[in-house]
Amino acid sequence: MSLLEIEKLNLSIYGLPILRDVSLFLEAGKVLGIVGESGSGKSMTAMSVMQLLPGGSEWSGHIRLDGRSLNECSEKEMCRIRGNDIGMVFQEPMTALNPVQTIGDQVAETILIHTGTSRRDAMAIAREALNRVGLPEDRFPLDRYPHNLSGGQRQRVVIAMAIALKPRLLIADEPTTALDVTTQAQILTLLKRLVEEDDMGLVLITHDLAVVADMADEIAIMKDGEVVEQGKTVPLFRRMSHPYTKALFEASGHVPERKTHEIDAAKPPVVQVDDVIRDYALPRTSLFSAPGRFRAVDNVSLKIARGENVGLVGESGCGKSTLTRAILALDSIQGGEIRLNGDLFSSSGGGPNIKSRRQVQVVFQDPYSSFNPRHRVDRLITEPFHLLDNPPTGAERRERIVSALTDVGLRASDADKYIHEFSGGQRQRIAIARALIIEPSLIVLDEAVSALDVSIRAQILDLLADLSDRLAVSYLFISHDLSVVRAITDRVMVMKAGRIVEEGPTEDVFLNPQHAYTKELLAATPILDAALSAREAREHRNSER
Amino acid sequence: MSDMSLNSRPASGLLGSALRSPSFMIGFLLTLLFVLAAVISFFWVPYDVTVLNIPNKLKAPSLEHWFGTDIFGRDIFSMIMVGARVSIAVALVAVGIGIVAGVPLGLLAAARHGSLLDEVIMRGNDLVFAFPALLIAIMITAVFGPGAINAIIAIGIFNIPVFARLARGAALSLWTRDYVLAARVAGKGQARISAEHILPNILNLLIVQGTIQFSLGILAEAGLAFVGLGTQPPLPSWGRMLAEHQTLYALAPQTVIFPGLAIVLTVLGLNLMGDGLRDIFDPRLRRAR
Amino acid sequence: ADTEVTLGAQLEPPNLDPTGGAAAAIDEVTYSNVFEGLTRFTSDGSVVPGLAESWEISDDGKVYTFKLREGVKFHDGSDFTAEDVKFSLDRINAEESTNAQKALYADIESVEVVDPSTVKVTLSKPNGSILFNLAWGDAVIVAPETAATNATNPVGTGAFKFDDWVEGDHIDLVKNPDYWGEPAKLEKVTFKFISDPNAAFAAVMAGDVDSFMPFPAPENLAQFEADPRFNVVVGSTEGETILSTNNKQPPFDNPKVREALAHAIDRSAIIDGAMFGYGTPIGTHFAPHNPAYVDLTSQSDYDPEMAKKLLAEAGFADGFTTTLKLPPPSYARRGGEIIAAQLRDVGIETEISNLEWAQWLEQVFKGKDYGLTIVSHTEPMDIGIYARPDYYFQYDSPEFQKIMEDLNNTTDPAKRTELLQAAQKKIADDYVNGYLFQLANTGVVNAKLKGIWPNRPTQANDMTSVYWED
Amino acid sequence: MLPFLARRIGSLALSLIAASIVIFLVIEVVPGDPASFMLGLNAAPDTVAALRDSLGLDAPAFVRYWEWITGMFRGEFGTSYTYKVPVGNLIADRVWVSLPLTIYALTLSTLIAFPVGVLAAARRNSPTDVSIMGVTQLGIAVPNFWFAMLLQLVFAGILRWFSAGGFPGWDAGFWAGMKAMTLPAVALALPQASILARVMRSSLLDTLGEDFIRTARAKGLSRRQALWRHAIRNALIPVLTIIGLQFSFLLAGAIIIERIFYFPGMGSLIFQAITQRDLIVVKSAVMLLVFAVILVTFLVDVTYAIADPRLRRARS
Ligand SMILES: Nc1ncnc2c1ncn2[C@@H]1O[C@H](COP(=O)(O)OP(=O)(O)OP(=O)(O)O)[C@@H](O)[C@H]1O
Ligand SMILES: Nc1ncnc2c1ncn2[C@@H]1O[C@H](COP(=O)(O)OP(=O)(O)OP(=O)(O)O)[C@@H](O)[C@H]1O
Ligand SMILES: [Mg+2]
Ligand SMILES: [Mg+2]
Repeated sequence: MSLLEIEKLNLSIYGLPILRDVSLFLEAGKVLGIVGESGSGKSMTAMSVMQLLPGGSEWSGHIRLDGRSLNECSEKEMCRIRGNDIGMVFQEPMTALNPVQTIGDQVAETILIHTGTSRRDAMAIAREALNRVGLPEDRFPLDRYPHNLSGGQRQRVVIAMAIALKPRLLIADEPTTALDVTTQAQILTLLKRLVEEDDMGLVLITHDLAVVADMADEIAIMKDGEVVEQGKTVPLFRRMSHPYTKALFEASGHVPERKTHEIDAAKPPVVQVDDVIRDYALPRTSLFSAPGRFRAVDNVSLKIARGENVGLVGESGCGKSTLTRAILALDSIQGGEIRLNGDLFSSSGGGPNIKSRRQVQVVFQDPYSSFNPRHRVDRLITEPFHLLDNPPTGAERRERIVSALTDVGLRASDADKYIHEFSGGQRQRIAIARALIIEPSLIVLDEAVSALDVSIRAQILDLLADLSDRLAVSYLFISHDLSVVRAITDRVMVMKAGRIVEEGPTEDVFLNPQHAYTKELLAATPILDAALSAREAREHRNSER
Repeated sequence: MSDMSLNSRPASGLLGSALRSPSFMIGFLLTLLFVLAAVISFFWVPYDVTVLNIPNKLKAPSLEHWFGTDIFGRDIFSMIMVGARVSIAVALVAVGIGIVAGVPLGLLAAARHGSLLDEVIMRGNDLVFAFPALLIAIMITAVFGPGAINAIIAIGIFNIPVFARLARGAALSLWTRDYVLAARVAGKGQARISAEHILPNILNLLIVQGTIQFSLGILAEAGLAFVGLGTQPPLPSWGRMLAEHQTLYALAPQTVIFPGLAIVLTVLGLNLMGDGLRDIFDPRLRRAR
Repeated sequence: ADTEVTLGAQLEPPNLDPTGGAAAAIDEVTYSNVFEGLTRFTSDGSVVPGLAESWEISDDGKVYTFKLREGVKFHDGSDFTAEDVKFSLDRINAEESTNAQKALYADIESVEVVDPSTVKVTLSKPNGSILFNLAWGDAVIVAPETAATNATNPVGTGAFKFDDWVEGDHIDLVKNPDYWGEPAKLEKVTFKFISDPNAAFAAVMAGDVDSFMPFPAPENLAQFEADPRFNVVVGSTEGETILSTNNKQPPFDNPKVREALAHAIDRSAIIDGAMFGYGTPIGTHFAPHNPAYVDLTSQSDYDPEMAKKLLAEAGFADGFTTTLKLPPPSYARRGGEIIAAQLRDVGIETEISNLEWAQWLEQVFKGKDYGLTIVSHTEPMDIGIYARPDYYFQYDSPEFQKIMEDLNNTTDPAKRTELLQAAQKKIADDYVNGYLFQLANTGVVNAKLKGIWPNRPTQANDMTSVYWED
Repeated sequence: MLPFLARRIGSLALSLIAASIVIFLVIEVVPGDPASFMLGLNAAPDTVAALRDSLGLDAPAFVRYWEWITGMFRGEFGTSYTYKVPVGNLIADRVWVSLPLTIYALTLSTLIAFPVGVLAAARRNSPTDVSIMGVTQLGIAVPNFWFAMLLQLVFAGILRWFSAGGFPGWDAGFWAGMKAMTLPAVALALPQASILARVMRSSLLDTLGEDFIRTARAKGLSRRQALWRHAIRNALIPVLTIIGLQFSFLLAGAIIIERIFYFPGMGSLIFQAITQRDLIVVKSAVMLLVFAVILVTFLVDVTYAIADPRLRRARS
């Protein structure tokens, strides 16, 4: 008998079908990975198991935990099961904790709810659970509030809450998506250890194939509310019988074809950053003392030649976006200067030089918030015309719009649509079109593909590569996803705590990292092939034994 | 709450959800009723409200006088129609003052977030809030004398910080949106961005708040008129009708019930409409339904 | 029987010193209850001896010798003597005096103490009204030691002593056991201040107050009348309610226009509409219950056609626009709306503005910035104001001023009556103001409470002889 | 926490100074002369001048402002022009009436609004919720003076359970005082309760949509447990703001209600003082109210910091 059996689960919300005939099985002590694109129904499957479905949901099929059918459980019985038999960890560690309760209280609550222990005992158990997830007493006393903790630490608290009572089943819904790679690696290791120690079943939901290859014994691939393929990890990846699995696999390891760029040393660099410092003012601590400062970018210098693609990597909060904003002259800088094509663009003394501004454009991470929802596409993408002395009008304007749209693979007729009529990938294309329309020499891409599904991400990377070949535009490509950076850039810079710690041609850095931090970063990055081979070897060893 | 309009989408589909929102529909119909009464009163009323007919005073509702007659024998129904005009005009202009003065202030404060100017604007707002509204209204009328204009000013002043705060709060969260950054990258200045990107996207929020302030304005006008500081005779005003007949609660209830109901229903209508609009504009709630 | 009474009053006195302010509310609490003068009014308006037992008037009418009552004590236990009288009267005329009616006593030249119970008052010229004027609350006798603190802790000679004042709510008076005259029948009198007419109605209905005089909402009297718990009292006041006209402001400087105004007004509609029938029409500035009153109402009958004709003659065939500034009392606010409608009928448009008293005093009374206003002149026998050209009507008639001068020089009652009637006719002939009605003293009193003054010869609630009937 | 307090106290002082200047200037331009008001229709001009002099009305504006401010620091507010008693005493008496009334009304409105708001949020979209929302809409729409008159008519005029108004003073006993306050407090509280209940509901609904509620449910808390243990405290923050605002409204905005119930509170003191041009009372009384409001805002801010540990750090 399996620990968890889901049989022909069908779910609809207000009549809208969400899940169709989902069947999944999981043994104790094993990890089931569920992968699939955004909206494919991964979370809803998990919520069905928890019986925490949104209003208007109707479901049919069978869900059994240890042979006990959840179909027959009343809400009261479900309350007894949640937290006790099934623990759950959610994606967003920043909001998953109650901000006004101490972490001790929140962990102990699980225990108090389900067992008759005294508060003191519950606190003791909570303490132990926190110790287990790597939050030792001396640094993390029980009376800490969540806002004193980092994202990874909060995620540990959430995990401690879920495992406090040693549940039979743990469901983790994208538990690391919001964390940077090094923290992700720690959390995944922790989960793996807990599964082994408690002989717990783990359902791990993710969209990252590499993570799942590393973690899961069995994998289910979901698409549009259906499980399209399911099986043991290694054979599933090796065989890839379903075309969707195959597409997914290919997309996640996709490397766009690129020409190598010749650098013309005679021309001035597209952008030259010299000793830039950016301080954020901290809130005043008292009326009379001067406000404190936080140095987010610390003496950074960099150069990008015409046609060159440069990557900037580093963990969350290291100052990547701040540097971008400085290069775009969106914020004033407190030291150093920035030149575009040899002309002074901004410096610590003065504001930006408007004339140069048209040399640089940007594409942001979130395709949803990058556009004013009230404007049509033609108006959206022509916004940078504002920077031109004689903005084109009439037929010429139309022509430029059409060519920008076709450049990014959209149709001319899309110009009259509103932004909500497009998918995320299409929106990101429009964002690129907007950046291209005044033919800048540098485009800054701040996490431009991070929010996209793998298959769409692959398309956008192709597009970017193609554009850079055709138009000789330079990119400053910022991402925390090393594999993407590796795929698209010529040169890479590694940033840590506001400083650039390593720099060099991309392949060199990836193959032969010099700085300890770079090494750590690379080690923590899950890589699909490597994970698969490791698993294969392990399984092979196990079967031989 | 401040997030509601920020995800707003263009008009398409709003009409449909409006028709499906009962609170909006009830509110809209009630509001429409009073706006119509006010508009029609310009062309036609059953009886002239400036003509007194003292022998005919305090008549109970009848076929001739649907709502009865007041202390001077005037037709209460006609007075309520004309009074609607006054209430709506006073509240509308007062809200107008609040929007015209408050929204730019709020947008400016948001654009210069963290600057001294922002601080000054926000502290100024707090200061206005610190003064008890009715008292200031009384002081203003003590300085300038009672009358519709001064009532408008008094009510309007208190609308300014309401809108300034609302606009600032909403604008601040929009200023962090990527599309605003994109506009800055396109070289647009603060004023231009405020006008092109911020204002249109907080419009929904302003409309909802405007409806609510409008209803508060009607209540405030009634309150001022009740203490004798609002609109002056011979123009009828609902609040003054209540004040002038307050001693006739028992003797001639029609004189206080109908103007009172007029206030209640109008305010109710506007509030329901505001609530409905909020639901319609707020995609989060829409999804939940 | 019960010995406590709660009276409702619309206005709270700002302070309790009747010699230091004009507010009627001060007298309404203290007159005759706490403070007494040499003479005093009775309910019907006649003047009788007060703290002066008797007096003699010299033949030239200039010297009054008052014989004071003996054995009178102030509430603080000190004796009342001629010195107190001299102090009080001298204080009125002192340079730094803030007595609101100082003008009434301007003729007093000197006050002499003859002996502890005799005072000689010498006038600069004969003044037939001086005994009457001395009966006003502004001429009450106070003790030098307590004069400065009377505003908050009044010490007089009356039948009641001041006990307690909760500002904004009520004032308590208690019986003075050492009163020189007939002691009060009540142990305690409470004045409760209720400005809102609707609240007044509720308070009476709830039994919170035993009497409310004058009751601010005449429209409610019918209901009280129907209720056996209450008696409705209708008496007279000294309040001539008039449509005051700015005689210097065009077009009212034209007598024809003023005459037209007089004919455009329908008094009965105003009395009916604003006062629910309570009030006596008047045709001149004089109280109808006064024996010297002449009924001149027919001289200004309601005749809109005539009014239009007169206006046309005066060159205003198309009418004109003027201001109508109204103080707070409901007779003014309601009367104003009715008059505005009536004037509109003859082509005169009015811009109504409702003012607070302070604003009214500033704009109308002091600034004379008005066309028309409505106000009740509640001072007794105040026709003399028409002799003051700088008074806010700005009526400047040497003829009338002569009549008044003669009146002051006359002590013979018959002659005085004649002069008073001439004065009444003169202002009616000149249509100085629109004369509307004499304010009625309408009130509601618990049916078991007896002895309340039905009339108001002055602003007073004389409680000395009020008692509960079992 | 300490620097946060220092900062808030600094801005509190600045606000007070600004407020005092505004008040003084407004009082300066109010037309109408207290002296002529006191002396009435028959007064001679020199009498008025004498009174103005004795009231000290003719000193230059700056001197009067300075004396007013420094006087307040010494606890001297001057003597009322009309009442002739120290303004401080006058205001103190009223505060002892207004403050209890405000607290009474606020307590009533909170006691009503809290359970009603929670109930409506807990049963979202149920008939209970819909009818509660309907009633609260009505509660907001009804002008409070209209409602007050109705209360007075029914409970004092007809049923005679309460006196129609007035306040006997605390000397008359605690219960007598409370009884006299009941009708005005109810008239004040019901519309406020409607507003508060709506805020409570929507704030609670917002909080119920938060991720940490889902976390709590995943721990095995029932809907109700999640509501009580996690949602309410978080939802309380906007509710506190409204309560703070209501406090100021009730303290001074009750003028109309005080008139209807001829209740000797701060509102009617100021109203009366304005009509009588007893401006020395007006300016100090208004200043006191503004001070109270600013102080309450300050206290609400500090309470936030206690209710929400995040703020403690963010600001310190
Ligand atoms: N509360 C809800 N009400 C209605 N529909 C919902 C709700 N939540 C999710 N859905 C819909 O259910 C479908 C599946 O959503 P689900 O959250 O399970 O996707 P997912 O695979 O977890 O995606 P992601 O990777 O983005 O988290 C989507 O089409 C989504 O729009
Ligand atoms: N407005 C601000 N005021 C103060 N500190 C700030 C502000 N914005 C960012 N920071 C801090 O500056 C540092 C760098 O932030 P930045 O957004 O540049 O990081 P990042 O590398 O882009 O991270 P991520 O990958 O999460 O986007 C962080 O520690 C952040 O907390
Ligand atoms: Mg999901
Ligand atoms: Mg970033």
